[in-house]
Amino acid sequence: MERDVIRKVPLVKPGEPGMIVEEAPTEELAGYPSVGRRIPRRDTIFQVLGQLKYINDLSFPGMLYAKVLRSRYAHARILRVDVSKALEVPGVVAAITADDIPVNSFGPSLQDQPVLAKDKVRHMGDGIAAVAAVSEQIAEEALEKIVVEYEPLPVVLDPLEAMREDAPRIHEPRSNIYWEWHIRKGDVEKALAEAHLVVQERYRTQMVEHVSMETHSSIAMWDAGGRLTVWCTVGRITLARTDLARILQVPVSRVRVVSTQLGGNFGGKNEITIEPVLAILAKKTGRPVKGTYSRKEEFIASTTRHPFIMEYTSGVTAEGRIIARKVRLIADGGAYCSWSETTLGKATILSAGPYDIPNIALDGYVVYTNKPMTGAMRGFGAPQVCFAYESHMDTIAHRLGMDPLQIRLLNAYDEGSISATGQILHSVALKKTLLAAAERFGWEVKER
Amino acid sequence: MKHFEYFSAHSAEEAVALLQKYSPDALPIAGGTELLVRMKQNLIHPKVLVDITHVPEFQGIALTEEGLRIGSLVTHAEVAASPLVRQFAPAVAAASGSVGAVQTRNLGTLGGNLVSCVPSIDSAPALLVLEAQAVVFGVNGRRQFPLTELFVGPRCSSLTPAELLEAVIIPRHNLGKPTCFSKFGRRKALTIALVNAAACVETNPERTHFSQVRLALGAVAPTPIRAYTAEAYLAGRPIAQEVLLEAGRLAAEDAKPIDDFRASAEYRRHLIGVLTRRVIEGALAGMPKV
Amino acid sequence: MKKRGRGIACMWYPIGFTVSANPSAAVVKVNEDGTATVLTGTVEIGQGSLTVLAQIAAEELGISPRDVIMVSADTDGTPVDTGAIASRTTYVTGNAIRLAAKEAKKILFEVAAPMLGVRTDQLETRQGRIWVIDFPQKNISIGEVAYYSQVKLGRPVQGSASWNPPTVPLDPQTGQGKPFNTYVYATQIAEVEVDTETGQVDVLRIVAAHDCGTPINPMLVEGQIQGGISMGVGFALSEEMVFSSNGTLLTSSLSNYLIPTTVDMPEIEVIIVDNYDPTGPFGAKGVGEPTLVPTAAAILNAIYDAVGVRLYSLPATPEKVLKALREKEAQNNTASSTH
Amino acid sequence: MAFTIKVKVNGEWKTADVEPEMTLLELLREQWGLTGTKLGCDEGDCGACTVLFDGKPVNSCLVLAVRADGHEVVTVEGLGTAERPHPLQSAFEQHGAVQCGFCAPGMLISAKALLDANPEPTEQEIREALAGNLCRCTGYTKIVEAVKSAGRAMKSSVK
Repeated sequence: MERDVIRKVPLVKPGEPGMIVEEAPTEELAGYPSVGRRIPRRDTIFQVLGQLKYINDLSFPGMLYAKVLRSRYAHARILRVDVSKALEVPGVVAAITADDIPVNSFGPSLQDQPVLAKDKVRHMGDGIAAVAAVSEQIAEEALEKIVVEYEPLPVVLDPLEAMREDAPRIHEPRSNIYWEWHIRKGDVEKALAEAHLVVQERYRTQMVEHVSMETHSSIAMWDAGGRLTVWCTVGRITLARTDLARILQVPVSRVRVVSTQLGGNFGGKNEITIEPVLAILAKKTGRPVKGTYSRKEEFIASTTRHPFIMEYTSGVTAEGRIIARKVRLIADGGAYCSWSETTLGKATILSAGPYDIPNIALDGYVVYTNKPMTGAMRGFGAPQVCFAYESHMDTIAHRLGMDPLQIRLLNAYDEGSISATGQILHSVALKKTLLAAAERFGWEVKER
Repeated sequence: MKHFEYFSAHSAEEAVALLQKYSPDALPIAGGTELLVRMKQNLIHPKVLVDITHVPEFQGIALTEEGLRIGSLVTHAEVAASPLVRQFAPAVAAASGSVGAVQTRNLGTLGGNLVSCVPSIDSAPALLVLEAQAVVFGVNGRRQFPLTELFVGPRCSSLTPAELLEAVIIPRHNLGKPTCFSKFGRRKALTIALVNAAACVETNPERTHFSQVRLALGAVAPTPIRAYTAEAYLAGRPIAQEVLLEAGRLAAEDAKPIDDFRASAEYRRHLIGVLTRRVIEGALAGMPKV
Repeated sequence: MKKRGRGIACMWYPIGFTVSANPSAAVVKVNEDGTATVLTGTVEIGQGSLTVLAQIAAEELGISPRDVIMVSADTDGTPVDTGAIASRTTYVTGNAIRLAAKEAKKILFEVAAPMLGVRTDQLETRQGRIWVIDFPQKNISIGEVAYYSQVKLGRPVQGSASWNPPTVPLDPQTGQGKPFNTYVYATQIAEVEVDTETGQVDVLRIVAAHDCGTPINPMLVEGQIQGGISMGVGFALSEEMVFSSNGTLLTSSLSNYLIPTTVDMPEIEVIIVDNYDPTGPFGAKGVGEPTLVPTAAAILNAIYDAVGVRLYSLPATPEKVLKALREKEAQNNTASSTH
Repeated sequence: MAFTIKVKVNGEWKTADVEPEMTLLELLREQWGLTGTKLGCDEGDCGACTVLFDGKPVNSCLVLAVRADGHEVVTVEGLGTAERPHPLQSAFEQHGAVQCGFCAPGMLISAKALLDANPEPTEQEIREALAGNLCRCTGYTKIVEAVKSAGRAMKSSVK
C-alpha cells in the first residue's frame, strides 16, 4: 500500500542515534507537512504559566462542598443510617443517603455498583451518606456526626478463596465468579503430549493505583429549566452523561457533561464516581456543589488495577518452537465489576503473547472480593499477562539453552500471522522492534 | 483540618508558659511537616498550637565550649548544608540530607524530627553515636541529659507537655570523629527508612584494631537505639570481615524489629547486619590515611 | 556484591475497544480566514491528543496545525466520542477527524475548481492554499475560497464524519473472531543492578522500541513511552496496595504507596520503528497504553539474568529478591552436599 | 480567632484574614485565586503545591497561612508571563516536558530554586532537586532535559 504522507522528518531506523534533539527539540509550528512534526502540546504554555484551569480550580458563587462518608468495614450489612445530627452542624445545607437516589446502581458492563450503599457495604471505599456544606472543613466534620449501624460479615480478600463454593457471597445470591472468557485454537492437549519440553509456571501480580496527580473532582449545577451541567474529570463524557441520566431518571438531553484538561487519567477517570451524589445534593440545595477526592479516596473509592493469578503451560519443540500454550487467568475483580469484563477479555485475548502458536487454550475468570473495585488502568490486563508470558518465555529459553532474543524471533508474529482468536494480523512490526531494541542495547546473543 | 487556637511565641519563656497554660490541649509547632499531616489525617486534634518558630534561643548552629550546638529549630536543609556540621559531624549532615525531599528539608526541623520519637526518624542514629546531649527548656528552666533518654517509645518522648527541646549538643570530645550514616528505604527519595544506621569508629593508631565503636540503629525497635552488645564485642577486636559480620549479627540481636507491610522483622534483622557493616566500613573509609 | 543483568520483553497490544462499538464523530469547519475549527468529544488527558488531532486535521486540509482551533469535551457542543480510553484517540478519533476534514476539503475543491478553471481532481492543498497540480503558478488561498463559498455561494465549508473500527464478535465457545481492527508491537530491554546483600534492584537503563504506525508527533510519542516506562518501573519494583486482614488499605498515601521519583528512574532510550498502518489516519495507530506493558517483564528478566532467580510475583521488592536468592543458595548447598 | 496577615506574593504585598487552620495553599488558591499552585495529596508527599517561601521551595499544604505573615511567597504565576515567560517555562514547553501538567507548577518552582542557586547543575543534581515533585506522566526524562536547557539559556542571557 502506498503511503499518502510525504515525510520530511526522518524516522529513526534501528541502530541510528536517538530522536532527542538537544537544543532545538521542537519545530517551527507553521511547518508543512503537519504530520510527523515535533510540535509542543497546545495547552502547555497555559500549564507552565499556571493559567490552565482544572476542575478543582473552578468555582461558582454560592458553591457548596460535598464529602462522602465511607464504610468502616470491608463487608457488612447496614442496619441503620441516621444523618440528622450532621444536618444540625452549622454550615451544613443538605445530607443524603441511598434513599435519595432514584436508581441506585451503575456500571459499564454490569450495573452492580450503588451510588451510595443501601443494605450492604462490600469494601471500605463504599459511600454510605454524603453532606453538602459551605466549606470542605464543615462537610468533613459533619460526616463524623452521621450514625451508621453495621453487622459485620466475613471478609474475602483472596480471589482463590472467593472462588470456592462455600465462600461468603459478595453479591448474594450470585456466585463470586462474575465473568469468564474462553479461547480455543487447535488441540492443545495433543500438542502438549507431543512436545519435547513442557514448562508450567504460575505468576501473580499486585493491586496498583493510577495515581493521577490530580484527584477526581466535579461540580454539579442545575439551571432554572431543570437541566443539569456537570463539570468533571471524567475522560468519557458520553458515557458519564448516559449513566447520570439513568441514575437521576432524567432524559439524556437534560444532562450536560463538560470536561477540561485532566490532570492525568490512565484509565482511572473513565467512569462516574462522585457525580451522581453532587447532582442530587445540587438539586436538593439549589446551589452548585463541588466534590474533590482526597488522595486516600483515590486509592479506596476509585478503580485500581486487577491483581492476576496466571497459570501458564507451554509445549515446545527441541528447536524452541512453541507448539502449545494453555493459560488460566484469575483476576481479582474487587467489590464491583466496573471494567472487569473487558479488562479480562483483553487480557485473555493477549495472554498467549505475540507468538505464532498453533494450539492454544485460554481461560479467564474474574471474581468479586471485598477490596476496592478494579477497572480500567493503562494496559487493561496486558501488563499482568505480559509479565507472565515474557517471564515464561525466558524460562523456556533457559531450559532449552537458547538466547532470550532468539526464542522470541523464532516464534514472533509476522505480517499475516494468525492470532489466538483466528484473526489475520496486518502491520505487524514485532520483529522490527525486537531487532531495533537489541541493536541499540548492544544485545549479544549468548548460547548457554 | 479542624479548628484550633494559634499563638506565636517569641521567647522560650513565653512558649512554655503558653504550653503550660493550655496543657494538655496544646502542642508546639515548628516545621509542621509531621504534626500537620497527623492533624489532617484526623489522628490528633490539639485545641491550641504554640508556634515556636521565632523563639531565638532555639536557633542556630554554633561551636561552644561544650561542643557543637545545633538549635532545635534548625531545618534539615540547614543542618545538611552547615559547614560546621559537615566538618565536625558529617554523618549528622548526611542524615539530615536523607530526610524526605528538598521541600521537607526546608520546613522540617531537627528538633521536630527528634521529639516526634517516630522509630524511623533519620536524624537520631548519627547523633546517638556522637553521644549527643539534649538541652530541654521548661517552666523550671533548663535541663540537659543524654539524647538517648529523650526516646521513650513510639511517638513518646520524655518531655513533659510544657517542655521544649532547645538544642542538641555534640560533645567536644566527639567532634570530627569518623562517622557514617546509612539509610535503607524502598525508594531512593521521599522514603521512610526500613532500617537506618550510624557508626562512630575509633581504632588503634596502626589501624589494625577497633578501640571503640558506637553503633546506633533506627526503625528496628520502639525507639532509635544504640547497639550496645555489638559495640562491646567490637572493642579491641581486629578490623576484619568476620568481625564485622559478627558485629552485624549482634546488632540485629540488640534490635527488636517488627513485621509490618513495609518489611518483615526477619528482613529488617538481615538489613541491620548489612547496614552495620556498611556504616563501620564507611567510617573507616573516611579516616585519614595512616 | 552488585551484579548486573539484562532482560528483554516484547508485547502486542490492540488499539480500540474489545469487540464492542466505540465510535468517534467529528466536525471540521473551515473558517473564512482559512483556519479550521475541529469539534471533538474526546477529552485531553495530558497525552497531547488535541495537538495530534489538530495535526491530522491540518495535514488533510493542507494548513498549519497552528491554524486549527480545537473544541472538545462538552456533550452539548461536541459530537459523540467514546473517549480517551483503549489507546484509541489517534486511531479512531483521528480517522473521524480526517474523514470530516476530507468532507470539508471536497467543498473547497468544488468551489475552487471553477475559480481556477480546472476540474476538482486536478487540485491539491498545501501551505494554506489550493494548488493546481503541476501548475504551481495557479493557486488560491483556502481562506479566499472558504469566504467566497460561505458568503457568496451560501455554502459554509464544513464536514462531519464518524468512524468505528470494524470488529467481529468472538464465538462464546471457541473465542474465535476479530476483537480489534489493529495492534501495535513493542520491545523493551532493561539493564539492572542487583545488590545481592540487600536484594535491592536498580534499573540502570531501558531501551524501548515501539511501533505506533506513523508517529503523528514523535516528541509526544517519546513522552508517552518515557512516562509509561516510569509506571512500569513502579509496577515492577515498588507499587503495591497492601491490605490488612480486615480489608483496611495500609498503603493509602503517597508516602507508603511508592511511585518512582526522579532519582528512581533510569536513562530511557526511545526508538520509534518505521511502520505504517493503512487503516489509521496517515498510517498512525496508537501508543498510550502499550508503553508500560513490557517494562516489568523486562526488569524481572534482567533480575534473573543478573542473579539467577526467577520472581513469580510483583513487585520485586528487595525483600522478595533477597528471599529468592537465599532459597537458591540453600538449594545449591543441598544439591552440592548430596552429589 | 482570625488573623490579619500580610504576605508578599509574587512581588506584591497582599493582606488577608485567615483562620489558624488555613494552610498557605488554601490561602493562595481559595482566597487569592492563585490556582496555579495545585493540590495533589495535601500531606506533603507529592510536591504539586510547591511554592518558594523566602526563596526556598516548600510544600504549601504544610505551611499554616498565619506563618506566612511578613514573608515572601513566589508561585508559578510569579515566574513569568505569556509575553515574557521564564526560561524554564519556555524550556518545559519546547522540550515537551509537560503532559497532564498538574505537577508542572510545583516542578517549575523546584527547578527555579535549583537554578537560582546552581545555574549549571549536573543531571544528578537536577534529579535530586526535583525528587520531591512526583510526576506520573513523563517519566521525568524530558523534564530533566528542559531544566538543563533552561540553565544554559539563563547562563547565556546573563553573559
